[in-house]
Amino acid sequence: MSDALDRAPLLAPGQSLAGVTDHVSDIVLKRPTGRLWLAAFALSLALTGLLATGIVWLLMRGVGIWGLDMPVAWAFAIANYVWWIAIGMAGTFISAALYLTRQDWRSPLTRYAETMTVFAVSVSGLFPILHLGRPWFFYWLAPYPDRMNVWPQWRSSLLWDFFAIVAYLIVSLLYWYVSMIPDLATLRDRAATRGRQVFYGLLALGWRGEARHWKRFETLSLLLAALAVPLVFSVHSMVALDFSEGLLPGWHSSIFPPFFVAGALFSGFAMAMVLGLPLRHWFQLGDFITPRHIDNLAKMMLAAGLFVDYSYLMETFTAFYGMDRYDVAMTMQRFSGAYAWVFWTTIGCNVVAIQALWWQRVRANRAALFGISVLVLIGMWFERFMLIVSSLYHDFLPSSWGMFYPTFWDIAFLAGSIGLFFLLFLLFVRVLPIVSMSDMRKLVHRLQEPRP
Amino acid sequence: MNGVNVYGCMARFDSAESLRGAALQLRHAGYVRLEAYSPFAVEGLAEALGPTRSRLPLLVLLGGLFGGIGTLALQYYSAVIDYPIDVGGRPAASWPAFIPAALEMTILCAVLAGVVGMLLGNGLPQLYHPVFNVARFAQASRDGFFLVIRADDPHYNDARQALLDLAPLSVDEVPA
Amino acid sequence: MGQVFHPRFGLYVQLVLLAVLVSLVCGALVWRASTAEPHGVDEPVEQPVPFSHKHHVGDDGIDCRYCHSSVETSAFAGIPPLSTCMTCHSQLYTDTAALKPVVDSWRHGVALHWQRVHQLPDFVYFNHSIHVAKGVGCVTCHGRVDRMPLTWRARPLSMQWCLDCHRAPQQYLRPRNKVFDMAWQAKDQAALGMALVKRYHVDTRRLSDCSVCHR
Amino acid sequence: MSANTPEANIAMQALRQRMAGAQGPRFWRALEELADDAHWRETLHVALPQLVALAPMDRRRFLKLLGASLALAGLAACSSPPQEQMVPWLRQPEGMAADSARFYASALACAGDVCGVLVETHMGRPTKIEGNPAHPASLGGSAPALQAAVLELWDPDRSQTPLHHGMPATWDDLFAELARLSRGDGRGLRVLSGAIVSPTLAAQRDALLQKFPAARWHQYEAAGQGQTLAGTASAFGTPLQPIYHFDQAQRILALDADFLGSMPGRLAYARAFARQRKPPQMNRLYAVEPTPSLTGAMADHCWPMSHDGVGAYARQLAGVLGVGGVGDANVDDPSLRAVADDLRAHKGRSLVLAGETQPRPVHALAHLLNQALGNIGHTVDYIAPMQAAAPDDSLASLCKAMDAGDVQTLLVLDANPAYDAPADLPFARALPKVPQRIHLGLYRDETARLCDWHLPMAHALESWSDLRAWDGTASIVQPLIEPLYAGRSAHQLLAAMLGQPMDIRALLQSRWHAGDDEGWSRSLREGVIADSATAPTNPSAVAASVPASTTSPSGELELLFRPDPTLWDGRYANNGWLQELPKPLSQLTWGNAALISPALAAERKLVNGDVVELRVGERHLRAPVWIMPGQAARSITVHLGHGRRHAGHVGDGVGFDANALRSHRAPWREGDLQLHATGERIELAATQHHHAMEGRAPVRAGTLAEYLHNARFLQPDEPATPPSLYPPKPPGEYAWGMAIDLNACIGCKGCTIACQAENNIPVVGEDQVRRGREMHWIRVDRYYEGSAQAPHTHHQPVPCMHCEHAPCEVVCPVGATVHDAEGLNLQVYNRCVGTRFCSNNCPYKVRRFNFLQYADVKTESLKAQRNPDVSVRNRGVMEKCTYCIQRIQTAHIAADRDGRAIADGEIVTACQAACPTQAITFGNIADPHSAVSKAKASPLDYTLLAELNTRPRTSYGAHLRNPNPALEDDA
Repeated sequence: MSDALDRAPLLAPGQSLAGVTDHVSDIVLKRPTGRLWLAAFALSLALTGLLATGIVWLLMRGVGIWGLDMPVAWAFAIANYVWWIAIGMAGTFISAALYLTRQDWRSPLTRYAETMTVFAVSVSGLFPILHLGRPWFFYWLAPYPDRMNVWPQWRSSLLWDFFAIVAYLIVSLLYWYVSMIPDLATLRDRAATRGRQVFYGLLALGWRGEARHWKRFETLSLLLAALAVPLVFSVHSMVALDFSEGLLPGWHSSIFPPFFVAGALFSGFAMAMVLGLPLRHWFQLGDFITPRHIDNLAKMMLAAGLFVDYSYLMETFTAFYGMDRYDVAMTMQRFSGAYAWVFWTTIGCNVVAIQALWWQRVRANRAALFGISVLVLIGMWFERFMLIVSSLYHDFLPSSWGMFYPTFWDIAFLAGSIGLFFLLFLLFVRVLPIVSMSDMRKLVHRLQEPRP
Repeated sequence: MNGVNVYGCMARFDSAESLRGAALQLRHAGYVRLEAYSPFAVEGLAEALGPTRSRLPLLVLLGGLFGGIGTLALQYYSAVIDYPIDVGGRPAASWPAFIPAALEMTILCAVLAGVVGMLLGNGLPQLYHPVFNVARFAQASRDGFFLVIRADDPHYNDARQALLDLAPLSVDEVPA
Repeated sequence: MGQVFHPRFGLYVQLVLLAVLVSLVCGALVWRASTAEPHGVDEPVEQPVPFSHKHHVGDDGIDCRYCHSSVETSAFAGIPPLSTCMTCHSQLYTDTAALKPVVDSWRHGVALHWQRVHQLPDFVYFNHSIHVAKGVGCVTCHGRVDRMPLTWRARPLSMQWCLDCHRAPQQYLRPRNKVFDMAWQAKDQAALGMALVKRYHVDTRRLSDCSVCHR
Repeated sequence: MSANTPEANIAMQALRQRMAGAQGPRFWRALEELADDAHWRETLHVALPQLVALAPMDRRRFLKLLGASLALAGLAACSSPPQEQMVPWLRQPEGMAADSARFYASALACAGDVCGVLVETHMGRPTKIEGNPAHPASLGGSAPALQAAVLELWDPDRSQTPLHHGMPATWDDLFAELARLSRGDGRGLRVLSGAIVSPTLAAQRDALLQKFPAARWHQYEAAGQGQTLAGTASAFGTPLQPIYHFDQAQRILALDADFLGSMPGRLAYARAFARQRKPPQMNRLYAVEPTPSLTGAMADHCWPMSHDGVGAYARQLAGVLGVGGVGDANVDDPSLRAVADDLRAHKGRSLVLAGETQPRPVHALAHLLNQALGNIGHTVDYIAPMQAAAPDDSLASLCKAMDAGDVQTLLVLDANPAYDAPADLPFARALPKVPQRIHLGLYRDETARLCDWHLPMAHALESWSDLRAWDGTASIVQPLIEPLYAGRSAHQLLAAMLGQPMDIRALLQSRWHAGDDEGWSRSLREGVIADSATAPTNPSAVAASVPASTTSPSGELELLFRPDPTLWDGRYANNGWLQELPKPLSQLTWGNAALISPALAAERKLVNGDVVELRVGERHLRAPVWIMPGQAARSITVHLGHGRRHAGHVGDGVGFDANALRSHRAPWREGDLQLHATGERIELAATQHHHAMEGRAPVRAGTLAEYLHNARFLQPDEPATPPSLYPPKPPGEYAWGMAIDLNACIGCKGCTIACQAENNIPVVGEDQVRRGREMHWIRVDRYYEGSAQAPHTHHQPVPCMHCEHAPCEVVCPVGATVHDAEGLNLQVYNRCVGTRFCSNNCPYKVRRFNFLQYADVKTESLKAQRNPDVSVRNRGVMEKCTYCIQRIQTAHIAADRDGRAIADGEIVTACQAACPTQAITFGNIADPHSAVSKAKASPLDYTLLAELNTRPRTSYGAHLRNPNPALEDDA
């Protein structure tokens, strides 16, 4: 570890309250729409169109348009869901957990990380509904008084997960919005055109920065952070229970909740990196997102990655330690079965690639960081796919063993979901502040204070 | 100058510290209807304006309790009292299985209570407010620190002078 | 910059929110209405022939089983074949306008098409015979048919409603010999019901099982 | 039943003109129009009273089905249920209760094999077929083809009006033509039919040949009984039909004889055979065969050997036993000697039988061996055969005559030689030379398209007839419904030609019960004509010496032909149920393959699906290979009945047509086969891809010796059911359970298709099966043990286990699968949202999911076939075995109504009813005296994956073999 970086400033020198405010708000209010942005937007829009087409086709024909079969009745849709909801975790973690632990360096990262969370969770929320055989009845999972007088089945982890997703979506949305209110007020006050004034004015709810308001605001931020952390941990534990409640070899394992939380952090940090580096580059945020921030992110990613690797190890170990026939067979299948290539891809991305992060020179090289982060995202998707399919395709009775082959629509839904996510994110960077101005102002103020 | 169609008198200061200092002085001078505006949360500013106590934590606690206990009660009623069904040979009241949903609802309701509480406590949304009538006030969300003595303050008559004594950057009257 | 919003703007916002709320409620109500049964509860159903249960049952005192002959033996209570109508109407009221469709149908051998009044989803397997055998009166589900000039649905026939009885049959059962009695009232239903549940071996443990009605 | 009044016929004529050319769905629409058209209603009523009465009731059901499909198809989430209409009878038919099912006895034939059946009807619609317990060929069991006959009846592809040169015509036009013909002495008139097993048809044939002395009647079956009868002929001088008594046989040697899978009377044979395999008493079955059969799979010792090898084996055995003066007495083959000793030790209680596919010398040897072993009269009887076709009445002679141009009129009665004639008979080529070609059949098939007249034949369930079973027992075939289309039976056609009255019913009664209405109705009711079985006429052998048979040089490949296990000779090719039913042993659906031995596959480096070219002399075809454990090393097997060109929407172009390589001289085997890989590969639609047990022992197996030593030798040391954290459920009055005896299961898959028929299980098609989405609720798994050359085969029917601690239920978020008080694991379709977690969590993978809209809710005729007591599942819902809950509830309601308890055996599940060997027992395990409780008390009883503590209600009886101790080393 380099002490230089640890002592390096969290903010480039010579920043003023006005300076940070203007820089961030001008990105939205003054900066013209770039050609690069338009290109990215067009691509995302195309992919989203593909997703929309897929959804229409799905509702017309049924989930049979995917490669699902017996015994592999879950595959891409669930893998996508787990992948996306996991990506959401880092946002909440950065803004909430680091807030509770008084990590000043979080300030410039919170906003876009939270945004990432909101959009990732929204996208992931699509899949559990779409993968139903009869999606239009998804609301049957909610307890409500009906003429049939029937209720949800509370013992199912899918139901727990339904509650988890709903809670997580609403909470992360509120968390994101509430923390943005003061910035919206700034945009309202700095907007040149009437239209924007009204737009931001409505969203700002008439925030005017009165001292007592700030007090309540701060109290709430603290409380939300304190609530968001257990929530996010519980959510990913629920996701894990979707599998470990099943009795399949490779699913029925008590290690899953912590394992999934770590995996979520891992992919979340990777996505934070994948989004952060370009933002920093295009919007000249170098003064705010300093090398130290990036270095910290990289270290966090490495730490989470190592925990994930540890759980791979433990899974394999427990299989052979317990000597349960089915667990051992499943583990051997992962190593050398029909889907071994998936397993080894996962290992390559999630175990081998991240070891490079031990070196400071790699962490300082943004291209390398970007590459590794992308690898991690790919690796984590494959891990979910392996987890689901390699447990299902060879279960208990040899007679019912079978393969899974994805169809065009499987791929289309994955690509489409990525498109939708980036579509939302691109809109976000055009209309909302990508860095929390109020947090930055606070940071500037604190750094200007003579340290005792 | 009488406070007929006047909201109050507004002075701008150059920094958070001077704003807080000014607020404290005016308090000692006996002003009670004070408002301070800052581009970020300034430590101790609210306290400087007068005694504050927040009911927010209590509200959040109640919200959480409602969500958690309510969900548990609903689960028990639906699975044990209203329509008990044999599922996988499990007992009707499968408490361990009831916890996850209850946990999620605890947090959700707590958060909702908190957010609603904050907005109500701050009287938001309040799209129109007299302070916006002052053009300079736009800076309040950038780097402006403002102090307002409301017209309904008993000592309002010499408010303007009191503010000027604090060497502000500017002083404006806020029309109602 | 000055004020963005007029003082009354807040009011407008509130009005808009209210409007949204109202439209949501209306939407829900429309959806509810559009998915309702073709005929509401207590809403008489138009039939090709204005057949009056009131007249046949109430005034003439014809027993239910005379026309609904299979009600004790099979799932379907049975609608009478035209020949049954003809046992009387080959002589009575043959030339009245009301009966013309019946007579024509009989003469040309073209079946009448009655509008179904009590209609269950096809994944519900209701069986009349077992209900009759266990002492569920016609009135309990069909209401006072003997007072219906035109027939209508007297009960919701929703699953919730079925369960009301399946969970507490003792509140509804009556002696077998009173099943077809329109006017019968229990003196002490609580005591009687309990006794009947025992006497007719009603296995209350399985009455609310899904398999009792759904296959 | 039938409305054969003259005015009815007139009306029928009128209707036909109106309906002419209307096909399939169009036909039904047209009919609906009629029904609503006042002018036609009158006529319709006169012509088809039952349609007037039924159509509206059916329409009501159609509406309900349609309503359901909409409601489930989502959009209907915002559309109200359709207003239903109720249409009363004009006059209610006698004893036609509003909705209860009624059973009528009848009989069905396939290629000369006759079986008695009970046909279940709802509102006059045949919906299900069960075996007739009173019928000797069924004894209650039923084969797939019998079950599927009801789907054939409602097949929308059936031809519906007479066609003349492809244009709609009327029967009268035809009769006019035939009238012209009937003036002559019948010169140039030829009739071609399948095997004649109907005494009345035989009589009509004789009458025809009498009326037209110069006419000739030919019979042809692509897979008939020719060799068997020829075999007895060469052994005894006269053709005889052997009747085997497996209940008497302690030691059985099957020489390529599949008496469990394809022999006439196989259902009865299977029952008797399985009866003899209940430990501690077990018979012993030796089998030698070139290609695996159900019989070989059940054998205690099965030795694969080439087609000729079987003959040689028989010869050597005869030599050792000193029979027939063939072969020398001192063969030094220990296994053969052991078999010989075993047989010799069981004189009079042993049985040697040869299969239809073996040449006549082998048959002769088998008969001689039986005689030498004193089995005749004990384990085998001989009766006069039902039908014996003189050699000059063969298809070959007909083809010659057609080629020579001395056939003026050819009348083809329900046969399809244009497809199933061997390649060396130029039937299709010669047919155009016949000026007048008339075809009567269910479908407008290959032959029909070459004929200028095609006549729709009335289905067996639509017409009167009589049939003789393999043992001579006669049954009346009675119509269960008026002909749906303008179909007529062969009887009616011949009657018209003979100028006989058209009323076949009267004809039959006068034949069997002249003036005895009571006996007639009894025969109709019971489905068999009392003591009509042919008495045995056991001959003394005449052929002292057996004609020598050639043995082909070893090393050359040979090609074997077999009738398809489900499609037979192709007559059922348009039947979706039979196409999708996995073939026993190979587990292939939708098409055939060239079965090759593992050794050959290794030698030629072939894997499943590799397309090879099979060449015999000039003839050749391309076929995908399928590696078959237990196949003789150099033998390649192809199944007939596939590659139909004009079967219908379902059967067209499925698989390849093996007839292209077949010759009529040696119908079952071609030597000197050339096989070349083409480098192509196609994916065959198999339902099971893994055939080893991986040490998991889903099937527990052992030997009789082990059992006798310790009956509980297959029970684990630890308690069968691990302890549970959950409180035990209070015992109720009933607790349903099932026991499946793997020792009795012969793997015929009758249960699978019976379940499909009973529970409205949809056909999903080849592509979906290939994707692993077949819907069968009870599958029959097949595992191999031992060497791939001569493996031990285990069959295991797997329905839902109805676990008491069901893993599927816990994970369902909406409670769509839950338990009821009697221990059934319910699937509530209308609550299911389709998460599929239940299937993932089912260790037995018995759940089936409607990935797409599989149920056909559009084709009217298919709706009419459905069982009204079972919900039709639509897209997006899970389904699975329900223990036939509709049957349980029906019995429950009946019993509760009368305030009595449900008797043991009162509830029979569809699979249980169909099982020829009664391997499946179902009942109340709360009653210690019930049959199922007794079965579960057996020391061989075990539950699948008990270690998971799912506590299944379905349990299995372990599979025992009874190998010859002298042969244990090689077994």
